[in-house]
Amino acid sequence: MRRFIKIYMERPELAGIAFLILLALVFQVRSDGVFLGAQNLQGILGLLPEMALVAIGVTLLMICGEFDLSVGSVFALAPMVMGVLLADGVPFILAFPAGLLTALAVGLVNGVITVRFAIPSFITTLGMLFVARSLTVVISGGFPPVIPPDAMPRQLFIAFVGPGDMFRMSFLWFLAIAVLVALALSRTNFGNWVRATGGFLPAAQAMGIPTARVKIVCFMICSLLAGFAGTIQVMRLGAPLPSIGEGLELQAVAAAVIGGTALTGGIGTILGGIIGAVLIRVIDNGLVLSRVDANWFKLALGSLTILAVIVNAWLRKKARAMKVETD
Amino acid sequence: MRRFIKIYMERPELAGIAFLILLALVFQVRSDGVFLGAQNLQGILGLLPEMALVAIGVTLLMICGEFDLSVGSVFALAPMVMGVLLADGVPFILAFPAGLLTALAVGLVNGVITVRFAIPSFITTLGMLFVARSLTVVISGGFPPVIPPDAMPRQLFIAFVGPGDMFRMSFLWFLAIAVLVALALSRTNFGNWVRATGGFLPAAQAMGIPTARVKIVCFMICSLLAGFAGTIQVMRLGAPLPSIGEGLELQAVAAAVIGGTALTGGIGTILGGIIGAVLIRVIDNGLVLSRVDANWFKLALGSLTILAVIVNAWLRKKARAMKVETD
Amino acid sequence: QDEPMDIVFTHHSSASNPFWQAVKKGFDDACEKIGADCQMIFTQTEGAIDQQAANMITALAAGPDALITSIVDNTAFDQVIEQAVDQGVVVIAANVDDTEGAQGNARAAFVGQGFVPAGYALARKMSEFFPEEGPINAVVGISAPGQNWSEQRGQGVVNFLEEYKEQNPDREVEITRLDTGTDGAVVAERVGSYLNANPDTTAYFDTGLWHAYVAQVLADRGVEPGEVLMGGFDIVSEVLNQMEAGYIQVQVDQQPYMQGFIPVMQAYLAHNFDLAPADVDTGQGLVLQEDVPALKELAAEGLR
Amino acid sequence: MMEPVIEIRDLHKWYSGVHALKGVSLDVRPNEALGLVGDNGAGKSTLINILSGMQTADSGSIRFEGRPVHFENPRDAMDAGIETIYQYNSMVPTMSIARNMFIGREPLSASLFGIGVMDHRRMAEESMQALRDVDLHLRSPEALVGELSGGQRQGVAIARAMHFRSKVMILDEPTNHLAVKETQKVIGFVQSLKDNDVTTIFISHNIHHVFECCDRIVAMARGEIVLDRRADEVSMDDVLDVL
Amino acid sequence: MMEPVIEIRDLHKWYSGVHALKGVSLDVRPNEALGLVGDNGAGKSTLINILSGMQTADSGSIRFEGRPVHFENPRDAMDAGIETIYQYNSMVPTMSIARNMFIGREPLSASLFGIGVMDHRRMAEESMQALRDVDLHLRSPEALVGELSGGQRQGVAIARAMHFRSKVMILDEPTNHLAVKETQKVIGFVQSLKDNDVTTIFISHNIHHVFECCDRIVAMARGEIVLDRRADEVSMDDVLDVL
Ligand SMILES: Nc1ncnc2c1ncn2[C@@H]1O[C@H](COP(=O)(O)OP(=O)(O)OP(=O)(O)O)[C@@H](O)[C@H]1O
Ligand SMILES: Nc1ncnc2c1ncn2[C@@H]1O[C@H](COP(=O)(O)OP(=O)(O)OP(=O)(O)O)[C@@H](O)[C@H]1O
Ligand SMILES: [Mg+2]
Ligand SMILES: [Mg+2]
Repeated sequence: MRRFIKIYMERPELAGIAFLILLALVFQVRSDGVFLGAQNLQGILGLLPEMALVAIGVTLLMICGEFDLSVGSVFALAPMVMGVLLADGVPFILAFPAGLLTALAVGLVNGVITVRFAIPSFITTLGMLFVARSLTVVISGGFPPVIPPDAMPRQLFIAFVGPGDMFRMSFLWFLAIAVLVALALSRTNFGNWVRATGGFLPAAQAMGIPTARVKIVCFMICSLLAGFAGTIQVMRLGAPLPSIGEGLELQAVAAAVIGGTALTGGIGTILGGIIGAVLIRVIDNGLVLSRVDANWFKLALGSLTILAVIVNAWLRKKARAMKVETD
Repeated sequence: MRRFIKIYMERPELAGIAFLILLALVFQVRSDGVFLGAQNLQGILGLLPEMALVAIGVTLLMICGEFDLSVGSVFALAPMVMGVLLADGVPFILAFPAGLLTALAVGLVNGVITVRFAIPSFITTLGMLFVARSLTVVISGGFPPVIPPDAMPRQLFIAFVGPGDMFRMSFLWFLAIAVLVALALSRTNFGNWVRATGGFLPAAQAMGIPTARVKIVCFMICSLLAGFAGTIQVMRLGAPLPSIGEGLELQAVAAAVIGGTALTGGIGTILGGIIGAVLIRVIDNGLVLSRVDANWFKLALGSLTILAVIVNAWLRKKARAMKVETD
Repeated sequence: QDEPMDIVFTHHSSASNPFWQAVKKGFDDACEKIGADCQMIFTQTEGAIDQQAANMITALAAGPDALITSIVDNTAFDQVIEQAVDQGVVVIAANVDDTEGAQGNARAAFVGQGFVPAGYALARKMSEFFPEEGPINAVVGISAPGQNWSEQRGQGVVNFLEEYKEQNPDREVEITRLDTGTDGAVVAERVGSYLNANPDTTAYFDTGLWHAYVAQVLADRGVEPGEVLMGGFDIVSEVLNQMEAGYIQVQVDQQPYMQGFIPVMQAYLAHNFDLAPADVDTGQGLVLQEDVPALKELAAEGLR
Repeated sequence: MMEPVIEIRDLHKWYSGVHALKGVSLDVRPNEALGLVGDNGAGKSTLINILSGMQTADSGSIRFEGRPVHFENPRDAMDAGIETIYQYNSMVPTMSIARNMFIGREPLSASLFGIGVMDHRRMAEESMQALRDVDLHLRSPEALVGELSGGQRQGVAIARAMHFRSKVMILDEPTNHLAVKETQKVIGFVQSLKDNDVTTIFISHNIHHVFECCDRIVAMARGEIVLDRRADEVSMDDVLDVL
Repeated sequence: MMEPVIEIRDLHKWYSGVHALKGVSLDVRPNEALGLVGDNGAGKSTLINILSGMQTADSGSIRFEGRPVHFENPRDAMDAGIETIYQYNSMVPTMSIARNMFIGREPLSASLFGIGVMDHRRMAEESMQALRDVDLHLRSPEALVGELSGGQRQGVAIARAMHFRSKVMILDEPTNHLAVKETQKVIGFVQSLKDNDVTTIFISHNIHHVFECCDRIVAMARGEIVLDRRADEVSMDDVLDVL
């Protein structure tokens, strides 16, 4: 039993779940029982996939040892490309992939510049944050394009499904992608390479891993997921605003770190990133329900974020100090 | 001669100067000679200290191996504390230090939480970004306090001085601080400890350096400089706005990285951080003068930032490949 | 005069804000009409007054003929504008003015409508939709706490509600301020959850246009239009759609196109014929459901 | 005498400001065990890093099995048949033993274009077996390499090289950090390579070890080769003298 | 017999899931050179890391010069008079040789509360001198440690320890990566320590080296001490047998 607890708590993503449950209880009380009500959960779950998809990509990339600050802009750019095409009468079947291809292209550029010139991805993607946002504004002319009502098969992405209409379709997409990426990271040789590349680049190279290609692919996956997430959001909101996703980059990194991903690479899990994203959304939601005044809102948000990581670190430390032979 | 070029170009901060000169020439042509005109230089130099001071602090902290995302918020918080006190009739001699002490306190909290709980400073300071901003809004009630006209000795900080009124007093403050911090980093044993702590923490600990204290001090210096920079800006603008400094954190990190500071710590110079800050200001200023269309503005900004780092990296690589025995 | 006029417009918003894109359109169109060399300078982050001030300083170095700017703070721009006026630049305030008007600032004239009055007008109009009796629970969504545009609009709304409370002592009026953010999805989620937890809410005021996305959440949940009154600022297609659907009752429209267009004309007259620029109120601009059809086309073209 | 497997001609390498290899030429013949010795900083690691694709030479040429080769990265060298244990940096500390053993050469249970599902079980079993072969008994294949003792870590690197033995094996100070028994295993391993048609380059500062398992001794000093003799034609003292 | 300098009693250390020290007790007497040997993973580094304050024990006690001590960090141990060369992680690769030599103990030309201006010239000169003392001739005190060869790096660590010799010296496999001459210097250094009233703990896998310079041999296996004898009472084979 102790052994079980130890193993369990040593995994940062699972320690995160403990904090999540604690938080849910507090919010449940503070919101007079609304927090865990069906409608509120439905609300949380409806929005979650968009942020969590971005967090998955960023987590993967961070495990690979790189950063992506441009996800927020790609989140806006990909659906904008789609939206502008749709508004021009291009059918969805072409416009949708065009948006995603744009996202892929951004990832490719990020990756190639970073790897080819050996510069920090922090700068490459910070630059790309501006460039992609600018492109979004340019192609839209500054105004959200008016998409014909039935141009998008919105049902495929945002319809409610499941018992009590608990989930949106987007949640299923998210689940499928999460499982896929998580498996790719933990079970395939590609995942092994990602971890090695981020864990210790010289060793990964010495062992013959094509680290440049691994990094570029991770950049592309990260961008693609951000673009896809943005597209889902636009389907849900109905119009591609040029301003969506601003500030998302820091949130996504925060989600990854809360979930135990190391900023230096090599360490982390997809599940952790997702739990981080859930925590961020839950904190946000719970604070609104707790009627925190506007001026104090960010204070509560900031403190709880820090607290989440402190509790995580503390649980893990306690677990490690348990004197049980595990292997 | 070749040896000289080689040594010169291998230093990333000096490679930055080369790019700066190139850029100045381009902007000079594109702006029909306005760029290097006295009035524009005055403008650049008048604004530079504020951002450069923040960059100095962030560079120091990054060399020490930690991050500070809360500088933008502290930039607003410190002068707001001062402003609110001044508006309440507290004399400047008390209000001014109160603001700076607040900044120091934020740095202390950042440092202690990061070190004590061994969590990534990315999270601590991201949380603090929200907390400090929230506090700024809370103490101001959301609106800039009205400071009595002569409550601040503005002349001490922002008066124009020098030949042709080229500089503001703030520039002298900045120079003095820059020299001080640069010397502290390169010539004192404290600087040695900072570099060791950021360069390789286990070794620094093994050699008996009080790494926790070194880190906390760096956090405090970083916050203090951000608070001081914000105070200068508020003196210049005349009112402590609760919203100033938003987005400054990424700019400051970008300045440090452009100037050759490694995101992983241990490597970098104060001069580099300053040159990075100058580059960012010059790019911004030059693009405005070049009348880049608003919608394309960020694209140009992003690309030039990336380009700056690419050129830097390239020059350094070329320099390293030069076959001259240097030592 | 042969030389084309050189006009610069600086303000406190970023390029991804559709409202300001509409201002830009008006600005660019006007410039084309008078054949002027024009530049609008956005900030990189929304509401960055410090960046705006920096941009003004830079722009002035190039010696423009006219400077159009929003004056979102009473003191921050005083010096720069005075310097500009000294340089002989025609300075016109657009969109927002010093709250002390001409006394507070050296600008020649103001085209637009203040934040506080706009908020006040919104709430006053909305009060006409309030239920006859029972308590009033109003929620004010501060999109960006600490940022002038948002705080002042919110303040205007709160000011009216406080007055309303005094005038109706028999009714319970409760005002809640929420930090709602400036991302449509987040606003929708936050306010949506709040309304869900507090179904007795009477009205939701947004200091931007993000209540349109809240409306969508309500529609999703099967909440009837009008159960929660909603109002906010600026016209975009999405807002018009939701007004048509009945979820949004009142919207403030400052006629952004006009705010971009008129100052150029005034600057032109001032520069070429020394005609003094005059204040122009771009309208109380309160849009109700019945105005929507007329507006839809204009909105799509970026004119309203 | 047989054609050399590796022919190195006039190799030069500059690090920024340091001339680390000053025209090194060397032939390595098939199946021989070549002991490379030399002072600290003589350029031994630099030389073999170039051979194994970790670094590129500034000038000079390498022929492998008679064909001129240009190894751009370690993968190229591995594909050609050169397996290397580096002096440093040969493990990813944040990964488990089993994963480290197989990085880049994971056994796949299903794959498409080279990407596929790893056979975890096989990785665990084979890695423990490989470790037992060097007399190391580690607690679990899932232990992180970063949490091993110095010798255990080195042992994993050795075990990997032994597991994936190739045409040419380069061992850069493989016995550092190793305890007595493990060291003997390594020396025995190098001796056994000859019988298995494997060419070996063995770098060590322990002259006894070199003489125990090598046929030929090459000594370097300050970026140049200063001695190249058959082991049975030279005494330990001769070698120590030139160093 | 004199009072022990260091008395270790029943030391236990757990890493997460590994019982690395299982009740170690050991007395180290003044001026003796104690050779600590043992299999890979026996717990040698763990033991001396606790002695030097890098890690803390889970239970057990340490007395230093008769007083109970609790070293929370390496600084405490250094202040008490224990100087250590660690098996790993003893250098900051991004800093110059001169700076590395003096980290934490910079010679200051002016100071206030312990913070002051470093005497760069003295650091450069003394560090080069210290390196020459271990027979290493490096190009410049400004070269980065990360750009040195493996042996050069180890040499810098040795030079530092020799320069700052203290009451107790702990050397964890100091001769790894070192060439022949440098190794001899280190052994000579350990021998000379006795005459200078310095107590030494010397860890090595090279039994010859241990016997060459130590008075007493302690062998560890699986977290316990399995042999503790005076060097002149035991033969190499006896030691090899218990390993
Ligand atoms: N990355 C580097 N940058 C600069 N100089 C380097 C670098 N790597 C090695 N050197 C220098 O090149 C020379 C040869 O180094 P190398 O590592 O090849 O020596 P070695 O013979 O392997 O020594 P050792 O026995 O100590 O491992 C040394 O003077 C060393 O300082
Ligand atoms: N950080 C750590 N986390 C978990 N286990 C560890 C850690 N460090 C060491 N160990 C384990 O503790 C045991 C003792 O390790 P230690 O480093 O003390 O061995 P050692 O005697 O110095 O071996 P070597 O001769 O190989 O250096 C080993 O089994 C090792 O795997
Ligand atoms: Mg070597
Ligand atoms: Mg050890």
